Amino acid sequence: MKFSLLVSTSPASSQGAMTAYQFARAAVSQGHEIYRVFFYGDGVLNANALSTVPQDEINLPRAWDEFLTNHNIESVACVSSALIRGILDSDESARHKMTGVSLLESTQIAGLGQLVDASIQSERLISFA
Amino acid sequence: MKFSLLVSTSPASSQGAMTAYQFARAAVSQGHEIYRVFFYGDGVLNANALSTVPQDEINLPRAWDEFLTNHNIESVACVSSALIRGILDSDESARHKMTGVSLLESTQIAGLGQLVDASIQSERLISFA
Amino acid sequence: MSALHTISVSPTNGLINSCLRLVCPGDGILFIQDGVYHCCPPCLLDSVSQDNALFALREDLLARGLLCKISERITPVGFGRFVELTIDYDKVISWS
Amino acid sequence: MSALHTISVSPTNGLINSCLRLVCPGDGILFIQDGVYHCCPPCLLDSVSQDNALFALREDLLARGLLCKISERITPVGFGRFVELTIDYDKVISWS
Amino acid sequence: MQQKSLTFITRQAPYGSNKAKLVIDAALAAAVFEQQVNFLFMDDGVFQLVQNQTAESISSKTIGRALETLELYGIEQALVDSVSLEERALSAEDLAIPVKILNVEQVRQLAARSDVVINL
Amino acid sequence: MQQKSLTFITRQAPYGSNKAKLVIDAALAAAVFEQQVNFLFMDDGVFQLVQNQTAESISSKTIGRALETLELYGIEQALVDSVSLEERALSAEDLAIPVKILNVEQVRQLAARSDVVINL
Repeated sequence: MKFSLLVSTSPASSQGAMTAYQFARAAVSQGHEIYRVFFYGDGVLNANALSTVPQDEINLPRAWDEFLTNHNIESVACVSSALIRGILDSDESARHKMTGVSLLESTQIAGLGQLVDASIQSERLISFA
Repeated sequence: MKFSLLVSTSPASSQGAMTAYQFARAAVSQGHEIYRVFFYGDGVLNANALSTVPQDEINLPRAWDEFLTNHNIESVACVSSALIRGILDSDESARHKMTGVSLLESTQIAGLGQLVDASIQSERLISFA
Repeated sequence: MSALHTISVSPTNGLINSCLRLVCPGDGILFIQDGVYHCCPPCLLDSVSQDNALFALREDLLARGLLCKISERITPVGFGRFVELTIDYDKVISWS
Repeated sequence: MSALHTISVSPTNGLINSCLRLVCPGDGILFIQDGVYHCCPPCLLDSVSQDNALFALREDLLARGLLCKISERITPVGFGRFVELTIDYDKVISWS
Repeated sequence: MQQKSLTFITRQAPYGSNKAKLVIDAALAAAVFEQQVNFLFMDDGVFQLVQNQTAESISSKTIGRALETLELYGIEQALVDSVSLEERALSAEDLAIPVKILNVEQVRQLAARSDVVINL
Repeated sequence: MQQKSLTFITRQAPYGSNKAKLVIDAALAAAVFEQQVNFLFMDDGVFQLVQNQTAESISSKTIGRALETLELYGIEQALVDSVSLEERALSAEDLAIPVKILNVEQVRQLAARSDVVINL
């Protein structure tokens, strides 16, 4: 089965992001395909490269990064959600003359068309809000 | 009257941060003192230097930065809230080997003792959640 | 000591029932943000004692198209009066 | 087409009433996150037709100390079965 | 491009959170990509439709303008859950844009026949 | 240092959001700085007190451990709103730590006599 995930909650503030991550792992371990993970609204903070947590806690952005890379899963952070939350790749950082790059390497910045495409191309779109 | 403000919502996701900013301006324009603005939880995103918004919208972190600087008001981002949300000053960024500095210059990173101190030293603590 | 209670979420949350358990005679209630939806029908605010003054932030009423629809018990206030209210009462308790 | 509805907030929000307006015969409901508080007394779930299967995420029940307290109508499921449920039904509608 | 029926449910009041804006933006994107889009106002989402809003007072954008673009982008009808309106003592005359009010059975059918339902 | 009476109200369930953790952390800080701290569980906050929680299943930390530290830091009593317990069919025997249950009038008096009330 071909899944896409819509993740719209912050890993620091609500459980939805962790549930999405646990769901994604379970789907992949059953041999299903994840076509795309779309981070929207506060969900773009899941792709925040600058996040650090105490040693005895899970760094969810790092966990996503490793998972998405290892399984070659495409992930997208909505551009307007990302910019207002300071989630920038090197291009955006340079364009806005900013002091940092804050997007994880496994994730690209793109528009809402990627969410629509995911809805169409996938057999199931699962939303975690 | 001596006020302190506790701000615990993200400027991108809820109105509470804007209400806090409008309240702070009104208090100062009446000649009151603001002893400290304490950013907590998602509120630390009010001190996010990397945030950008469309030209016809208000960049609330920039507005805070200008307001706090112009009126010489102390503001503090809670350290644990800031680190998990990737809000780093240059010290923290270097310590964690990160690719960016994301804290506005008007705000310092410190512990919850600064909230307790604000509660004690101020005549009114106003919370915007 | 008296308190000003601010309510910033809509009636759908049922939060006002919790707030009212802490409201003392003489306390005030100020509706802000989505809390201003408490100020119109079908919300009656009958369960709030006449002893408690009720305010709503004018900016939030305007934004939501409610300024002409609010109950007579509600006094609209701007940010300046908001600041004054936080001084008139001994402390502020926020509900969100 | 059938749907699996996921509910992720506590009964205090009253969200389930809105969800139930969209639930069709044969749909399933899965309680996750704070939604699992729907699975214990005093929530009765009497308003949910016997025609709708009810599930709750075991991990969330365990976390909250509810696994031994849930109503007999609820089937606890792990993440593996969560994935299968999203396939068993034609689509997933999330409520939060 | 393949076409699916996508139903967007908007359930939050307009300015207290950014959720209302997120749902509109996603629905507009779906319309741009020529999907069959339904847009349903439910619960506090019906507050988005109230007349005479002027969000400049809170340094925000009045949501009505975004809602008016729904039609421009080919989303023919704004659909409203009748129960949510009644619970808030609102009727069609109180609303800023023309809408189609759906009774409980119509709302249920809308959900049942949609390929994808996005409810943020 | 000056001393004030600070009352913290915790009204959210433990793991769905991080609000419960924010309130505990702030209360502990106040206790460390030797303020007179009251800690009141209300609404869904009483769910934090339920026995036998094991949040490792959702990669989180069981909140009971943090609550137990309240006493260590000199916050003598966990206070619980009786109405919130009754609404959720919970009683003192269901709870993981000893608490003092306050009736409506006691809750009202607690708020009235506090210098500062922090309710996140």
